[in-house]
Amino acid sequence: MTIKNWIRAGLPALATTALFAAAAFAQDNPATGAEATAEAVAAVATVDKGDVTWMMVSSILVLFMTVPGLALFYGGLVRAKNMLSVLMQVLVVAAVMMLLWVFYGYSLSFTSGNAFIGGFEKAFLAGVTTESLADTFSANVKIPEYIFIVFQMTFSAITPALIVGAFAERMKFSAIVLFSILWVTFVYYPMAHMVWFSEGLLFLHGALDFAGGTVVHINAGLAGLVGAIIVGKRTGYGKELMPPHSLPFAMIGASVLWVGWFGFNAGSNLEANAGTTLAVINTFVATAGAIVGWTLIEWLAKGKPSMLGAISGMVAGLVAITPAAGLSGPLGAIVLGFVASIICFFFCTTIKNALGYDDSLDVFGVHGVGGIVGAIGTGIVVAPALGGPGISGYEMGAQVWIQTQAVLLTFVWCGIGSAIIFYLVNVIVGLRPSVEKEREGLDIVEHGERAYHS
Amino acid sequence: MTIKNWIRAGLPALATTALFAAAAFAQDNPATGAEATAEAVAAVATVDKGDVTWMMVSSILVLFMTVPGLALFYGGLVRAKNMLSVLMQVLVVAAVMMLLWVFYGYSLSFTSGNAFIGGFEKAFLAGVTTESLADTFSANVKIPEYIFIVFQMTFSAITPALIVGAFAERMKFSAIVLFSILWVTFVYYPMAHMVWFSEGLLFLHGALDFAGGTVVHINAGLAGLVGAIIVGKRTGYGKELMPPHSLPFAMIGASVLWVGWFGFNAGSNLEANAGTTLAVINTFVATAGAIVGWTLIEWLAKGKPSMLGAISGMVAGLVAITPAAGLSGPLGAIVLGFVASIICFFFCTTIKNALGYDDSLDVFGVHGVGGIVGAIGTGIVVAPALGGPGISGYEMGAQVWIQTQAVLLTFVWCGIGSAIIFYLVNVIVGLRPSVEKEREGLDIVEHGERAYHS
Amino acid sequence: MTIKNWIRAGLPALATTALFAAAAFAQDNPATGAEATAEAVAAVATVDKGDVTWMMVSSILVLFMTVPGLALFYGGLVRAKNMLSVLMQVLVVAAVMMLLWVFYGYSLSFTSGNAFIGGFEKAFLAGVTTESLADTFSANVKIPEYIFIVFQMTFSAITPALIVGAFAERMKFSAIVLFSILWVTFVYYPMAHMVWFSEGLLFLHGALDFAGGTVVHINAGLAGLVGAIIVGKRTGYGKELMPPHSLPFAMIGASVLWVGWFGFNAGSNLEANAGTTLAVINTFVATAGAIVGWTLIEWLAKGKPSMLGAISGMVAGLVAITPAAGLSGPLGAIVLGFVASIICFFFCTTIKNALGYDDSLDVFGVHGVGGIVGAIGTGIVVAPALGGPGISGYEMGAQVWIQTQAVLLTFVWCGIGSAIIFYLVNVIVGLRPSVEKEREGLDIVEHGERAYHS
Amino acid sequence: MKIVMAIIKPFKLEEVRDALTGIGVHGLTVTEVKGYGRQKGHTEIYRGAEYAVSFLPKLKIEVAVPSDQVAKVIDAITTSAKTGQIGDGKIFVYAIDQAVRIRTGETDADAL
Amino acid sequence: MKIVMAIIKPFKLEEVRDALTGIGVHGLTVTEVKGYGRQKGHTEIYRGAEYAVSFLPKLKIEVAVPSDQVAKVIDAITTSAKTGQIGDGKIFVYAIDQAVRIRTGETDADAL
Amino acid sequence: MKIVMAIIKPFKLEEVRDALTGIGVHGLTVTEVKGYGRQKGHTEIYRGAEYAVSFLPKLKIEVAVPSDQVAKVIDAITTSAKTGQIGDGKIFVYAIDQAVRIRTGETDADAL
Ligand SMILES: Nc1ncnc2c1ncn2[C@@H]1O[C@H](COP(=O)(O)OP(=O)(O)O)[C@@H](O)[C@H]1O
Ligand SMILES: Nc1ncnc2c1ncn2[C@@H]1O[C@H](COP(=O)(O)OP(=O)(O)O)[C@@H](O)[C@H]1O
Ligand SMILES: Nc1ncnc2c1ncn2[C@@H]1O[C@H](COP(=O)(O)OP(=O)(O)O)[C@@H](O)[C@H]1O
Repeated sequence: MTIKNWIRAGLPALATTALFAAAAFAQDNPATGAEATAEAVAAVATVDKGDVTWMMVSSILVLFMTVPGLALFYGGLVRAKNMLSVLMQVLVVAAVMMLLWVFYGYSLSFTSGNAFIGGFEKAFLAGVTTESLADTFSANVKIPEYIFIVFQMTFSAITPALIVGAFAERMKFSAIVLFSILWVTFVYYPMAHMVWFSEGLLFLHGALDFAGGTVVHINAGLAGLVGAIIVGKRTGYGKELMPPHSLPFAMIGASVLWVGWFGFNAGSNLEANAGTTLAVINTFVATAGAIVGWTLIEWLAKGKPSMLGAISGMVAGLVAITPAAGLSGPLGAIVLGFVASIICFFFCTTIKNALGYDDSLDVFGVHGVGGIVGAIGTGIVVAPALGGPGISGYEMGAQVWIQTQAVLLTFVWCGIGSAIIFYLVNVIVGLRPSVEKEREGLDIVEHGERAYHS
Repeated sequence: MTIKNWIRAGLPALATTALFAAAAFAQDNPATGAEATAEAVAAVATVDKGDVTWMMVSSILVLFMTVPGLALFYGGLVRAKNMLSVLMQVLVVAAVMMLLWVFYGYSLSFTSGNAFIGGFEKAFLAGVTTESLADTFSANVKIPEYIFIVFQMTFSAITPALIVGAFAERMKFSAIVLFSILWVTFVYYPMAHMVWFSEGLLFLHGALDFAGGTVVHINAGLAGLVGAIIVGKRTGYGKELMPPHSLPFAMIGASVLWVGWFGFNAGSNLEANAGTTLAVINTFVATAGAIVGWTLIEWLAKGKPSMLGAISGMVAGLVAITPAAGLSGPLGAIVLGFVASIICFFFCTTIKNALGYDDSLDVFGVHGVGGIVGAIGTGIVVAPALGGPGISGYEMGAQVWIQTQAVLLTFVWCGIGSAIIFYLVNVIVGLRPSVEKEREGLDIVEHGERAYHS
Repeated sequence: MTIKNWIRAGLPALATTALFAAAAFAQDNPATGAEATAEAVAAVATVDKGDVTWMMVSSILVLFMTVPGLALFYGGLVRAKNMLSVLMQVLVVAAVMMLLWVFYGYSLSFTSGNAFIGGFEKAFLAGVTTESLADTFSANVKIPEYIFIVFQMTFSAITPALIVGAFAERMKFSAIVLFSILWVTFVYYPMAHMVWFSEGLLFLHGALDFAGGTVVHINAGLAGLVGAIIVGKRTGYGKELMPPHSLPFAMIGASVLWVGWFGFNAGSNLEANAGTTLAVINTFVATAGAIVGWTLIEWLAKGKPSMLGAISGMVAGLVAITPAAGLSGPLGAIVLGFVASIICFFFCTTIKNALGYDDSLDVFGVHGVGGIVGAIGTGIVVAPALGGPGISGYEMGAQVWIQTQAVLLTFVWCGIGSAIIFYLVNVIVGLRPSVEKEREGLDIVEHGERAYHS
Repeated sequence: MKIVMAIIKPFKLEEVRDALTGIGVHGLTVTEVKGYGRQKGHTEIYRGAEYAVSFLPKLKIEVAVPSDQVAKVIDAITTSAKTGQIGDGKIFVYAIDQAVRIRTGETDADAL
Repeated sequence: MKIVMAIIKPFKLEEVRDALTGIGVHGLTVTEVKGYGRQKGHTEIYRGAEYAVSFLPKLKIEVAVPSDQVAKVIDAITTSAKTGQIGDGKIFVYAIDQAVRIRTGETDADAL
Repeated sequence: MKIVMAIIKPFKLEEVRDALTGIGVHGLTVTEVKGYGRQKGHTEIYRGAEYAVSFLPKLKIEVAVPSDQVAKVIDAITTSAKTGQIGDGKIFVYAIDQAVRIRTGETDADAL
């Protein structure tokens, strides 16, 4: 199976094939093969410890992206009085998502059901043991199902956590937790099922998405936008100063995002081969291109290149390369990162102000917009003529249109779903604290503590 | 060899079998087998580079837990004037422990001696070369002895560093360094030998401890409690406010602890197989359960869920799952984390105040109590009936009693040993600075510097 | 091939041998070998996924060293008003270097040319695909060329970033970016080519340098010194207080440097074998020895051991062990770290003050001096008589002289090159902002933002 | 000359500054302070330890003005800093003997 | 009316506040300051650079009270803030012309 | 007795302190403040949001001295704090009724 076609064959196929008491191993893997009953297996499925190690490392890296990475990136950008609320939201949302994943999320996402959602056969991980294996994109190369579950779990944990940045500093903690539970259930799991599972609606449509640009970033970005609009602007927005309280924390967070994103992007290859190293180099250089892109355009347009700009570009580049990580050559990746960064710059500094909504931390401006640029750009940079690895039967116009359709479907599903859920949550627990409380800061009001004491 | 019985066969067996100029390698490992003299080896011992990579990663992760992880988690919780003293204590204690490990710690822990302590034959790593191998839990799967030494070194480095949180803000640096040297020598090395070495007292008794709940967490928690009581309360304790000076630092630290703990727990499997991935998923979900547990109980009991609570739960969950990491199913892990978190909550918020001692950073309340819950709980969640992997000849009541005995022995050995050492150190260098100096803060008084300048 | 001689055979040889459409794989690596045309290859070259994973992890670790590691280590040591400028310099310089590496850096460093510099045949990574392989130090063990490119890219990214600490708080951003571009092109790539490429001037001379002590640390340290002298002292230097604004950030940064340095040092072995684990243990214990060294000497000489001292020692030890990482026994490593730390202590606290230049963050005092001690010390600790692994035909006096010559050549090339470039940059964009602007702080003046708001 | 010193809620700073420039006062000095008064504080809990925090963040503004402008300044501040809720703060006025501009050595009204 | 301004050691704040509420004073404003005086500072060393730090952290407390309570307030502060060691701080008293409560516009004694 | 209160540029603190000790004044209290005046601020940009920041970091120095030393103190401060550029700051002088040293209970000139 060549890199040219394994993406279409795809990720969703793999988790469905957990083999129990299966798999004969090559002699060099005596440990994992210890209990294999050789006669039960026709094809020679192997588990390579290099792959297992890589997938464990990748899963840990995505956790690292979430806490402390994302939490700090967001937390550094809010005012000091709301610092802990952001850290808390990211942390608790991620933790709750992990539990739901074990309870029913994995099953709904990665088992057979209909074209929109899976079933409950693996709810509470029923039937999964250390003997269970999951497919990779290479024939006969398997990984333990537990690590596939974990890796996908980290994706479902970070996605709702990404959303909270859009309405940071003004939503009740209870509302955020409730929203996340409903949203992951009714928006994320179906999207994951549709895009990544072999029987899902979008899977067969042929959209390219190496590491989750659609399911994770566009999805989160749009949900954030919807939330920011429904919950309304922060009190004092546009009149009072609301500068980031600690850009160094934001910088640490962004850097950790970069570091962790290798697990996200290169881990999505599910094994440690040369294709994985392509995803690695792209995740380096697209990001470098994006950092340089935002820095240059801000220098030109505003007169001074800011550190916040450089790290905003960094994240925009990471978002943009996500769907293309293993589907672009390094030069294509640099261009993709550079262009996405500049588009996000204009969106965050001009278009957003013109539209007048208050997306506190530019979740839509960076993850949504960057995700769209990446999703559509993937259809371009994959072209062998542009140094991309190509896919079988590639035709640029057609592919770009498929990519665009995937974006549009995400918009419809996520947009409508998110709006309904926000209204529901508003009815049940209420979205906002009182103005007085918002002024005092969510840290004290919602969590009874303050971030800093001297 | 099945997962059902390899724990009993156990970890301690492995380091004893360092083979010099040994081990024929499978053809796929030409590099490491370069000098193997095939005729010298009967059994076919293999070194898999996936395992080597995993053990290197795991060792690095445990270092990461220590610095900056633990240092920040503790440092964020003290007052600004003592911040550097805590960072310094954790860092220097860990460094000194690494040297002692090379000098005589490894030898005392992992060579033959009597039931309580090893000998000096590998002092200064005598005889260890790049050809030396160490056993894993799988027959004929080996790893280079250097990486086994390093991995165990990181455990012996973090354990004394854990203790310093109990008497933070009030002990002299010289006292802490001296205490650590004596404690690791007379309490930790013997405990490690007794529990992990094949000839150790506790080893044959059959206590389950996947990754060091007893040797590391109960041991450290109890030593901290003894120290906190002997050194006395902080000046002003109960009268002056002593809030954490930077909860964001504490949150970074706790998150890094979580990230690093995968090295601790899953690295303890010594290879990268499916059993390792079970330890990984448990280290995810037990922690998630514990975060949710503390958050919920605090919300109910105090009216507001705090970020400090969530990260306290995080650490409590990590501690609790440590002995059970590869010995529980994911659901059992969630329950164990959840329950441990709630018990630690009550201990830290109610029982501790009732008892009236000043354990500055709740080392006993989290590591000690969480460790005990985990140690005993391991005897329960391992039950196949509860989704655990089981062990051969398992009977719940008997196993829980064995687990309890291991806890009790730790209490006796560590409690008495620590008390004697604290008294000794008090005589030699004195434990506390003057009240005036304590008021000024240890940073200036002990280290001649301040953490923050504007 | 034994560990005794592979260093001389060396690192530079490997990247030159990228094989296209090459390499038959052992049956256990079906994925990477998917398209191999077996008949094209005589020798059996293997790619082990454990190696691939290790090299990916190592590359990620070196990125982690750079951001947030180095950025924070430096940023914490400047005044708050210059915090962001330092973070920005490290980040943007690293990003630009990554792009240049893809554009022409890799080609200039690792393709044939003359004894001083390579050619342009792999400019823009021409011809590199997922099929391309690179050599390791073991015969027939290969890794994907992409990951070799990435790993070397991270080295070329961090080296210029190291330099900026020497003239922190007083150089224009534009000057730093321009300097870095010229410096990496005319100083770094030639040095890398001379030292690491098989046709390079220094390569055949037989100097030992396991992980880049010369090319990275002495090179950066000296360039920093030259810059600090040419740009002149900070306004107010010696009269106003300029204490570190956040030692906790410096401590996080230093700790992350340590963690990441395992990628740097042990990754330099290019595979995951027992020799790699030797580099790992040395990177642990040399650093521990250096932490203890600085702590003790400062305690003796100044009366109090400081946290800044301990982390300074940490970095000094890491620098010193870099050239010797796989070329020393653990005891030799401890001594090397300890001695380097003490020499750096005297340099930074006494000699530097006597010489009177303003190297803001002691880039020369730690990286330069530590690098020299390490480079020369490598010639000593490698001795089998001292527990080192030895090299073929070793004679201590001769080897020390070879090591010294390598240092001297670096001094000449880098010293002259750096000075010319600084003068050039001064002419083109000017090195310093006005005194007024320097007083206001580079964050506002150069980047239009402030690090902290309450 | 007098100094008008006002303790206000932090988020009112911009409005107060605007009100003052509106009446021609173009200089002032601001200090972050903590205030204790009738406005009730809040409780913070750190694991087992509960703290009743009665000091709240406030800003202190000091404006030096010629005596004849004091009434106008007080008026501008009360109007712009008022929310009507407890804790809006206080204004205190005291006399100064001299004022000097360091840069020029100008004194008294010229120095403001 | 007077303002009693006191420079005290930071850890004495709670005791002083209690002493003041004990005598019926229920409002005050606190500022973090650095003090220079007879109390000797300390030396900080950052690698090669030694700094003799002579400014020590102190708190400034300002209490506006009717003139007849000044003596009582001074007494409460001196008693509660004293440790007997150098650096305990100072009390300064000065007169204010007016006091206004922003919320209500009440003035003078009513404003306190 | 008087209090001389000066607003100065932060980097001038050491020089001012030296000048004051030079004339025998050995006690003072320093506060970090933000100043608004003729000295123009700067613009900060955080992604889409631009802030014109008009408050600049300054230090406030308070020195209590016997009335007859006021002129000397003003002189020492103006000389040492002057850079000649806008924003050098101001000096204000006001009278205090009493001074007390907390440690000893000494009052007035003895308390300084
Ligand atoms: N007697 C006082 N002296 C000095 N400052 C005071 C005094 N009383 C109140 N303050 C300050 O004024 C602030 C507001 O006072 P408070 O009594 O809470 O509300 P209000 O201003 O509505 O009366 C306090 O936080 C404190 O900073
Ligand atoms: N002349 C002064 N003017 C203003 N503040 C002063 C003066 N002298 C002392 N202080 C303040 O009082 C504090 C304590 O003074 P110090 O001389 O150290 O001890 P003591 O209060 O015991 O005399 C100083 O840190 C400073 O903040
Ligand atoms: N009327 C005033 N009342 C109180 N403080 C003032 C006043 N005018 C200026 N200041 C303070 O003095 C500082 C310097 O004033 P500014 O007008 O900028 O320059 P200059 O001192 O050269 O006249 C200001 O930043 C502010 O802190």
